[in-house]
Amino acid sequence: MPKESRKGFSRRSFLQTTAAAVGATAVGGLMPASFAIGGSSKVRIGILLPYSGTYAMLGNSITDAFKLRVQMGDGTIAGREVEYIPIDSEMSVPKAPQNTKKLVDKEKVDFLVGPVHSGIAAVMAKLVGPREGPIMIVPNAGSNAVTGPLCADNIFRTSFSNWQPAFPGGKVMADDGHKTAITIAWKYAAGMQMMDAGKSAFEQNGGKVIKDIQVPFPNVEFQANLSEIAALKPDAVFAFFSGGGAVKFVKDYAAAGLKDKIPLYGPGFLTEGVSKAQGAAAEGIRTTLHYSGDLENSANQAFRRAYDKAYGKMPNVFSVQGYDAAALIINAMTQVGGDSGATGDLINAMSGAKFPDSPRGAWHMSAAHNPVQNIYLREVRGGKQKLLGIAAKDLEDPAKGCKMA
Amino acid sequence: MNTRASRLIRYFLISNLLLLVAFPWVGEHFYVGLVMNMMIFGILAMSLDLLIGYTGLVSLGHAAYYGLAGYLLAIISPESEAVSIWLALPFCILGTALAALIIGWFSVRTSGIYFIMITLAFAQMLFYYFNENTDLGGSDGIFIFFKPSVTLGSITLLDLDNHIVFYYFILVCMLLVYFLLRMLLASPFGQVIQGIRANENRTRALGYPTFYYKLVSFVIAGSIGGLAGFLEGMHGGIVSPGHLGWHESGLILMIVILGGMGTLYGPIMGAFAMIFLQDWFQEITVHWMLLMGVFVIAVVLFLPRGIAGLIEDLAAKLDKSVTDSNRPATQKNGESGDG
Amino acid sequence: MMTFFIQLLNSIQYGFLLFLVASGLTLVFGIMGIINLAHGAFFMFGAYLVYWLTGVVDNYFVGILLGLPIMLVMGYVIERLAIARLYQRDHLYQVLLTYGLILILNELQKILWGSDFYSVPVPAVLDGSIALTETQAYPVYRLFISVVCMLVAAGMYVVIARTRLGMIIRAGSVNREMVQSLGININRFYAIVFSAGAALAAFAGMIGAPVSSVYPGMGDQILIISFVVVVIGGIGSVKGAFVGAMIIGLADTFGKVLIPDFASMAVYATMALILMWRPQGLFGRA
Amino acid sequence: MTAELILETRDLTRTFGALVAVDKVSLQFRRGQVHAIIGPNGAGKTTFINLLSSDIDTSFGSIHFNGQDITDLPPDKVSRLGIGRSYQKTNIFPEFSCLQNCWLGAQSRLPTSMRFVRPARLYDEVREHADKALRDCGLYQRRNTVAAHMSYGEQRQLEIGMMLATNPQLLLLDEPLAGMGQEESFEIIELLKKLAEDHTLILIEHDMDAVFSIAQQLTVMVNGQVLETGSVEQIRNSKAVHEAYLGEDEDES
Repeated sequence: MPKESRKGFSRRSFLQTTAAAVGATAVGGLMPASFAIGGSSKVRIGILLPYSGTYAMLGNSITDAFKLRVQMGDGTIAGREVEYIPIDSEMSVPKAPQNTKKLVDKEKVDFLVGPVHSGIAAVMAKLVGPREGPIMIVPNAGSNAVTGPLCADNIFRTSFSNWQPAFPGGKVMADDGHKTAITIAWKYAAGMQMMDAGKSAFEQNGGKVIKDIQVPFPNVEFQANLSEIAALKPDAVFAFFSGGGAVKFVKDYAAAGLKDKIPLYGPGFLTEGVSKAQGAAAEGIRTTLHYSGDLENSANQAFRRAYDKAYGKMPNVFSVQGYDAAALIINAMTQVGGDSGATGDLINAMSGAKFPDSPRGAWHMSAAHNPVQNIYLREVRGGKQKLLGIAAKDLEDPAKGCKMA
Repeated sequence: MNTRASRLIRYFLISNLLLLVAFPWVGEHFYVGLVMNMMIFGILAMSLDLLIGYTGLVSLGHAAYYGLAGYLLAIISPESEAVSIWLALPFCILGTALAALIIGWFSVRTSGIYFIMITLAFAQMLFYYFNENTDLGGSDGIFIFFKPSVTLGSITLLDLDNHIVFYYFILVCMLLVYFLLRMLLASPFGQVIQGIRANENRTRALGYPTFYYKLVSFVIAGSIGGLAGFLEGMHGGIVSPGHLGWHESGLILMIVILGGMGTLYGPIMGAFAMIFLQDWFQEITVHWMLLMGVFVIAVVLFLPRGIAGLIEDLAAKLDKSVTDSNRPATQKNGESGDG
Repeated sequence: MMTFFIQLLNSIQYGFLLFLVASGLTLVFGIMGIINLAHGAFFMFGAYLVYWLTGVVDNYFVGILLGLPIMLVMGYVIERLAIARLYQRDHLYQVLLTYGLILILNELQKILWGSDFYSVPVPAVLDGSIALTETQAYPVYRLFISVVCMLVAAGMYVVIARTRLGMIIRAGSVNREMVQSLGININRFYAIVFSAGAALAAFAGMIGAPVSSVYPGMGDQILIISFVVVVIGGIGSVKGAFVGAMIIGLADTFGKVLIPDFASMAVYATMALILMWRPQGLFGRA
Repeated sequence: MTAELILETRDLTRTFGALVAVDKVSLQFRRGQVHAIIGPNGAGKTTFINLLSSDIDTSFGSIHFNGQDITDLPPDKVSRLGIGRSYQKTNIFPEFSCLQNCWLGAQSRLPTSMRFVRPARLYDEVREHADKALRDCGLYQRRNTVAAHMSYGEQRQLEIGMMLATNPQLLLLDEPLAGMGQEESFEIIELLKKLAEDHTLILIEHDMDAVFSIAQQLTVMVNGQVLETGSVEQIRNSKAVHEAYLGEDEDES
């Protein structure tokens, strides 16, 4: 558990035991204790994801794949029709309480899917967690805290914890024979958690991180940092950026002539969904992630075909996370016969959920409600992710601070 | 504007207030919460109106005080229990007042767009300070788990965890701020800052050290912004760097212009309109920003004095038509404005 | 020593790019008195246009040549339809209007090009690099950007200092009535200036696209930093924008290297210090 | 010549870049007199007044008011010492009523206006001063009219009214007749004569008839320097002044 969120979230345990009552009082008698039951009404899926701004691609990928998973079944969730209520999160923490309350209190959704931003995840978890609310499925935000100190009965994640894709990356880097490395990431929660994980794995395996560069978020002017890297000449560089920042970093890295001299590693987001935009600059970058496009299992092949057919492009890891969010819900709802009001049974069904045939391969839910999943080693070749092997099999997040784990 | 038209506006405002008072008993739970947001932004917008509409200082860093107060509340709130409001409120407001004093000391020397930019610069520095301060939650922000308690001795005066009590608490704060600002504007101090807005050089030549008057106005506006941030910290339960970002500062500025600057009640209405439309447009279409953009441009082009200007025009028209039909002679102009 | 030299090169190169974006902003403000928040959105539109057009015609430079007229027309139309109605009004309404424009342009971008990240390949002729040290090379394209920016700076200098248009520009930023008394149609003149400003912003987006990438929201960040540049230099002063851009280039680069913990504040602290010392910016009129 | 000194400048100088707008001006102004400053355009008269009121900073030299060095005081302090001024270019609060305009002037004589609670309109002493100023400048009937809606001449009157409201000992008047018609000018001249009864006036004016009818002392400035200073009679008879200025002026106007 990195130190940055300790103060913010450590009060959580107290909250769970004592303040549940407070939360319940706060909403008074205005909230119905249970939700619409029955085969006739629609299942209401509230989605809080970014649809505007830099991260809109993530929101769209997740939402598209979620809907696709429902369609790949019979278009229903356990026989009930589905109604989607999406809200643009705008990646704004200040708006998060209101947006969450809208989905929970006004729209009375059965399931709450979101978000991308870990700060928003914390808000949602806080509002949803302590009470008999809808079940929350996190299809991206990797903050360790969500399934760490903030973990709760009704919060599940179908994506990853920041620790998961980063930790094996550090080991891979050491296994490739590198002795010294520089870590570089944006100075925000996800970046710092991933760098911590990668660094600790690298150093556990005999490497040494000689410098830890933190770039102000969301600054994309990397030249100064690249010159530092060039001057320090580490054996390897471990980087986390995503989206536009990932494109720019990888291209700048190559343009500065560093690519062929100092190999680049990182959590898979460095090249995921953006390798086309990165072009030749991404060739040869090794990353670790819980998905690879060329996984040969039949579920993945079917998913990719269907996604291409529906949206005219190939899915990425975010899509897979959205796909599995839907799968988690469908699976549990089927087990309880479509009764979305049976929260306790739904939670039981989700807690023990096993997915032998996800596009990402087999995974199951940990006690802290985070996927236990393979982390794959991939390399960009010919503009595509090439699967090199499994970097860590059935990797489980340590879930530090979670009472359920 | 004549007194009858301004009386009409007063009736209109009072009837709106009555609606606000009644709302928690009829409104949906979610919308009651949304109205709380609107009122908090109303307070924030009024405080900025003191600067823009009355002192002539356009700040693009006003969210700094809003966010800062939230952080102060998070800092002073103990780990596992509610902090007393008698401690928390003065702490937050004095803290933001101090910040406004320091920032204002350097900022109010400049004017025009330079003032806009230097306030932005200070707010951005605060933004990055909190964004990178991992002890305070970094980019994710930090929770405020418990609303401060309002107790006297061992007696609980107000249970702010009660949705409805908290609603009225915010409403009373908003009204207090409104009347406090009205009082300020009517006082000798208020006369001077309005003079500064109209013609700063002349005001100085008349014998006022305008720097100090602007500074005091800046500090008062910052403190009231801090009150809004304090309330939002209680309401939202979280404060994040996003609360002090330039997007938030820009939003407040838009609210003030949209509502009609230099009217105090206009910015409140601007806050209600802006937040309501954001909520509503999102329900209509995924391309809600397009609607918002068109709306904003339409306001600029067709409502030059904002919502308050529209209300004033309507009141004047209504007054005229009533007068024309009921009385042969139009009423004589009395003293202008609504004290 | 070599590292210092390279960082200096980085600063200057970044400064050039900032100047290119900021020059249009300062021109529009200095001449028309318009605070154009949509400048960043124009920058983004330029990047998307060159991405799209390069895809269509398969040539980056032709893409730029085709894109610029589109931006000129867009700027002209926006000025005629909306901005032109606001000259008599307070600056704040221009701020609000251009804020509305940002929302619309962002949404248009989403509708036209979606929310994916794109990139524009560096044109083959410029796709190489020069070795500076054994590990670091400097991409030719970045040097090309610097050269282009220098040409633009020089071109603007010549236009402003030596031509009749420049004379009008200089006169107009001091005294509007004077321009009118010279028998110039001020409305048409403003429309031209505004569309030129839009095209300059877009040009910066186009030139920068191959080294950055093209993504939603890319205009927001550049907007704030350009305003910082313009204000440091003194609003309306092209020379000031140039100096301001260099200062910010230096502050940003060396801030990251020397004080990494406060790097993000370095730029704003620099601006605050300069404004405390000279409230009207380095080359601004008091 | 025996009246006591109210204001004195010593080598007062102001430069704008290479231009010396006011060049080593040393003048003495005596209490109770009307002292007019004349000279061609660009002679530095307005700059001189701006220096006296501290609207601009002095480059060199000093200003003494009632024996006190006021050279480096800010304009608000200068005003509070009892020096009031009006501007050549109308400088009022256009969106305020006449009363509000004068009110701000009168209120500035409170020990401080950092008073936040009691409504300003309840300050009777301020109201009295403002009303008196309105009466003196002849705008009492127009007290509730918004300044921007008045005629140019009335705005010039208001300009003087605002100055009077600050209850000054010394009035600095920068072309009070600028741009006025004959009738309006006449009214202002009458007003100035009345003011001269119990104030000291320093007056810049181009209208020579007006100047000769009001002033006792005259200073002629040319190119930022004092060409000649003395009583009206002395100046009338000065050959240098005739050559350098008065003769030209007659040609011009």
